[in-house]
Amino acid sequence: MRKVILISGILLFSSLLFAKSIFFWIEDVPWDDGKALTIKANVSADTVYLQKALDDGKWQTLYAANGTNFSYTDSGLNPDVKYQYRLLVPRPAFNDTIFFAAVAQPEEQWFYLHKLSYLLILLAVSIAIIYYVQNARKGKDYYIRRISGLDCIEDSIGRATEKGKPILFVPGIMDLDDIQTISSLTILSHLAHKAAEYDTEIIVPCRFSMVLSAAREVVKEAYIKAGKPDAYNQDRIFYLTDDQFGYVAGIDGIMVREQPAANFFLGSFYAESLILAETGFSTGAIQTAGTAQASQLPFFVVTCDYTLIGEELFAASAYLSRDPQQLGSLKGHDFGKLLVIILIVAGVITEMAGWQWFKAFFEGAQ
Amino acid sequence: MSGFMATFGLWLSVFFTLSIFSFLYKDNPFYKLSEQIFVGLSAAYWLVYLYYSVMVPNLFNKLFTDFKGNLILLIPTALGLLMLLRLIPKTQWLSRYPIAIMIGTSAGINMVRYAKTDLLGQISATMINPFASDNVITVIGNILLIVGTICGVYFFYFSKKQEGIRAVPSKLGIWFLMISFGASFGYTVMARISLLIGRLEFLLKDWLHIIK
Amino acid sequence: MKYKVPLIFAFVCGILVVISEFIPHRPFNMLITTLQDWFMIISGFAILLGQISLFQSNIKKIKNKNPDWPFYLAGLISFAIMLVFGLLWGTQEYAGIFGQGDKIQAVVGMKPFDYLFNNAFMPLSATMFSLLAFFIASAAYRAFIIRSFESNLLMITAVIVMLGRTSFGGMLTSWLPEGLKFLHLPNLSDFIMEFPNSAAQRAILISAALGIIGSSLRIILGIERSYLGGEK
Amino acid sequence: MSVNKNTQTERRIIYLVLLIAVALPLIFPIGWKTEVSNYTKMAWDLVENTPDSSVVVFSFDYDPSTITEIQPMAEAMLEHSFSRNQKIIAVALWPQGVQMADQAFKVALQKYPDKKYGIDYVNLGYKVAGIVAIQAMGKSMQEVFPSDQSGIKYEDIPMLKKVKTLKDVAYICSLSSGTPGIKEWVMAARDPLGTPVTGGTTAVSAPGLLPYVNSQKQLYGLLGGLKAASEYETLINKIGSATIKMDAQSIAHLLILAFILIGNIKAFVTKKRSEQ
Repeated sequence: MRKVILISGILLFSSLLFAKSIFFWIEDVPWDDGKALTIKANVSADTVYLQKALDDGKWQTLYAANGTNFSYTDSGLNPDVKYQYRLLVPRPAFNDTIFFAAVAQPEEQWFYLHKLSYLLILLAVSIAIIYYVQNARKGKDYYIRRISGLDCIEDSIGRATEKGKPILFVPGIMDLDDIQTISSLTILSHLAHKAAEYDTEIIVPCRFSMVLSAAREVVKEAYIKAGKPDAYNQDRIFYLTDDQFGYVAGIDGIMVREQPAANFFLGSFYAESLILAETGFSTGAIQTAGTAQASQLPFFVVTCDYTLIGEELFAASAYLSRDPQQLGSLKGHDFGKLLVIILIVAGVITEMAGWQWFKAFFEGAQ
Repeated sequence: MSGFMATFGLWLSVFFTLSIFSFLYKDNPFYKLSEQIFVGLSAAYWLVYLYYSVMVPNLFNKLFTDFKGNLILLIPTALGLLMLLRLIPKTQWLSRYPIAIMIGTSAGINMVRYAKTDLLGQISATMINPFASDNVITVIGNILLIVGTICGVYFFYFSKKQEGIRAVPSKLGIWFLMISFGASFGYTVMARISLLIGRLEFLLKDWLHIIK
Repeated sequence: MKYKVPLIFAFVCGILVVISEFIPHRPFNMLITTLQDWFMIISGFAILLGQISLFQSNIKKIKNKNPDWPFYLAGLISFAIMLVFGLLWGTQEYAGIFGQGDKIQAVVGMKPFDYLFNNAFMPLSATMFSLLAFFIASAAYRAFIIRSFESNLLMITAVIVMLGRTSFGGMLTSWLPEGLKFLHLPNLSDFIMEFPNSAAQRAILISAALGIIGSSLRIILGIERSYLGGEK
Repeated sequence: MSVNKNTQTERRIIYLVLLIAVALPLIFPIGWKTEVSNYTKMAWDLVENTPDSSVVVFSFDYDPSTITEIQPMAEAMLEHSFSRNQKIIAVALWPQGVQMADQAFKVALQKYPDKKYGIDYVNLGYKVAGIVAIQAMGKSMQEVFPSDQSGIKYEDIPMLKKVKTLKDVAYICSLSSGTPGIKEWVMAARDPLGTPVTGGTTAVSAPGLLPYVNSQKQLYGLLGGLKAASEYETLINKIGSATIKMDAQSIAHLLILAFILIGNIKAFVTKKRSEQ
């Protein structure tokens, strides 16, 4: 009986000497933040127990499973610490248990390899955008096709001036951290500039304080650029409430009371979009809407005269402002779209041909 | 006493329900009153829950229990207070620092998350072999899915005038979009109706006890 | 000075978030965690700012006798009452300054804050939303006029999906033989949702995502400054 | 003003007809049957096949304005999850979500009175900053939730012993009516961490979320609107508040279709007359 333990002990001792024992070894989980180790074993036994040495010397059993190509990933570790594991292999035939031990330290890599395709696409689109923006800044003029929704902006202001009624501009119900709100403010600056020239009042109810202050700055700039700093009335750009429905109810009240001739709903909208568009519809105002919120587009398409669909909102702010940065980045987006179309076509072809690796590369198999 | 309060509460909610519905007839003082009470209540609600759920556990508790360990939290608190300076016109420019941090961080997060889930995720989800399934309906569906996505993306291509041969994919794209808008409209009619059903059930059941 | 430093802040925070997505190594995952905690605290103060500026604008409206000033006063009073209830007796889970307020709970049946929530805030919020059903009905009647082939397409799909989404639709076409099972309204409606709708929604998601990547990049690189307000 | 007058009366008639069309089936129920769509079935499968006593997250990201659609989903899914003996962590990205969670738990606990707070379910309350809060939860739950709603420390809650980050959770079910909601959970939890996400939303947002139900299962099925809620109720054979309202729903739909038809005929006739 003792002989058996002696032999297994020597066996074990020798396995520690080889770089990688064929029975029990530890691999660092590649390409991660060094917080995980994969413990593998290949022992012909029906149940083996994996134990981990705790700092107080005791052994904590982590996992028990069949011995043949046994594998367990221990996570939540610390990259600076060495961890000691041992594998208990009870052998009922010899009624003893031999154990294998191993020590390892998780390594921190500098890159998540499975995110390579993710990084490549992000880099491709970003470099395209930066390239086009730099060129646009150097004065290169890029062509953008006319977006039909924008013609309406010019006639809306003309109509509002004829009727002597104000323009209502709703910059969406989300905060400044929503990109649609920022594009909406870019269109607001162009619109306010036009409104200042035609001496038409512009009302901008805001839902968040940051949007409020940004909108005030933007409209003030527009009035100064139009040479009418004193016509700028800060009180027409005001805060209503943080709550989605308090905000909409407030705007409804304004529409019914002040009867604006032109309504603009540009930015991020949710369920309340129909209340706005329907009440605006009933006051007979000419309405332009624009949002990248797909769930609200049907309502705007149904009840507004013009609707900027999805990315047209971002394109409109670039088209209107002719601002080199926005023009350049729009060309970058178009590059991205061509890239997307090419990738989808290539992906479909490789899938049909049965080469799974192409799609797996883009899925970034975890 | 609490029995009286319960019935008073019921009548209060009936009053508010009917005064909001009165907006359908025309804008009237009852609606305006309820509108402003709603604005006030929701503002207070946000503030109370902000204080109890966020400010106390994530900030004040940490600072009071072990001030030393959480010294670093003084920086965001200071930035937050700077944000409040926006209320005083003279010191408004100071609030630009916390706003810049907020907008910069959100821009970084948006860029990374949208690229992974909406760009990469949707591209790889469209890389399917349409003829893989045996059911002919799914095959047609998958072809529509691939063609629809490509033409839809092409519709948002702004660099070329969409005439002649290039008008075909763009036309297809707007058709797919219109089908999708029709589907969304149909879906949404149900949503709006069910909200009305909810309120009518309240009026008919809890108030008028017409339905059990 | 007033623009350069904030732009640098925005650049550093943005780049840090993007880099920490790809680099697992030590400094970045720690930095991103602290940045996220700070973000949550600052956005708490931003909400506070919103409430105070609401307070300010309402007081201004009351002071200079804006036509609806009594309603704004009612709004402020309800704001103050709800706030005081919340702070004094707390909410369902949180204890206020006076603890759980058992005496008042015995009188009112629940905490005053929750009482106002259930009997005032909830009906107001739910009813406001249900107005949409009326607006969708009148929009369907008036605005839903076939103008072009596209709006025709929109309408036919809407009718199919609306019938498919109700139990009535299922009964209408339940007599269809096995071969034509595809035309059974619920199946047809599910087909439209699963394929053409997902394709178009996917196109919108992709192009919107590209737009968002572009705008975020411009904000991080300081090209887009309108959120700071004003001159380039 | 006269044009505005007759449109006003026209609108008021439409409103009245709709009111009656919705009220009648509530008073005299008809009892039509609903068929279960595969999106609802997928969400049901995820809850059904999650192993016994695994820890799951329910996120309440909606407010009272959408309770008619989402509250029945919350009650049905909570009951189903309790029936599978899963441990439920309730969080909220909307402030009102906390009250919605309490009301949903009250209903679910009537059916399962033996579930104990802290062992079978816990409510960690509301956190601000939406997607940023989710990403922070992905790194460390304790950092975001130092204590639960009633002040018990995170580490003293028995069921949260093995839950360090969102990766240690079996699935996340987000009941949402907007932003932050299901999309943020897919973006900040499903894609980076791999934890399956399912959820329920209003019928408004459902079409926009369907592209995520794809081959990669970015979203593991989706409940969209009152019909999906009543489908889920039939799956766990419960006659809940959603099923009762389905008759009124169908009648109202038929009415809207009738409005569309009449509206178009009227427009066609007036166009014909104006051409003569």
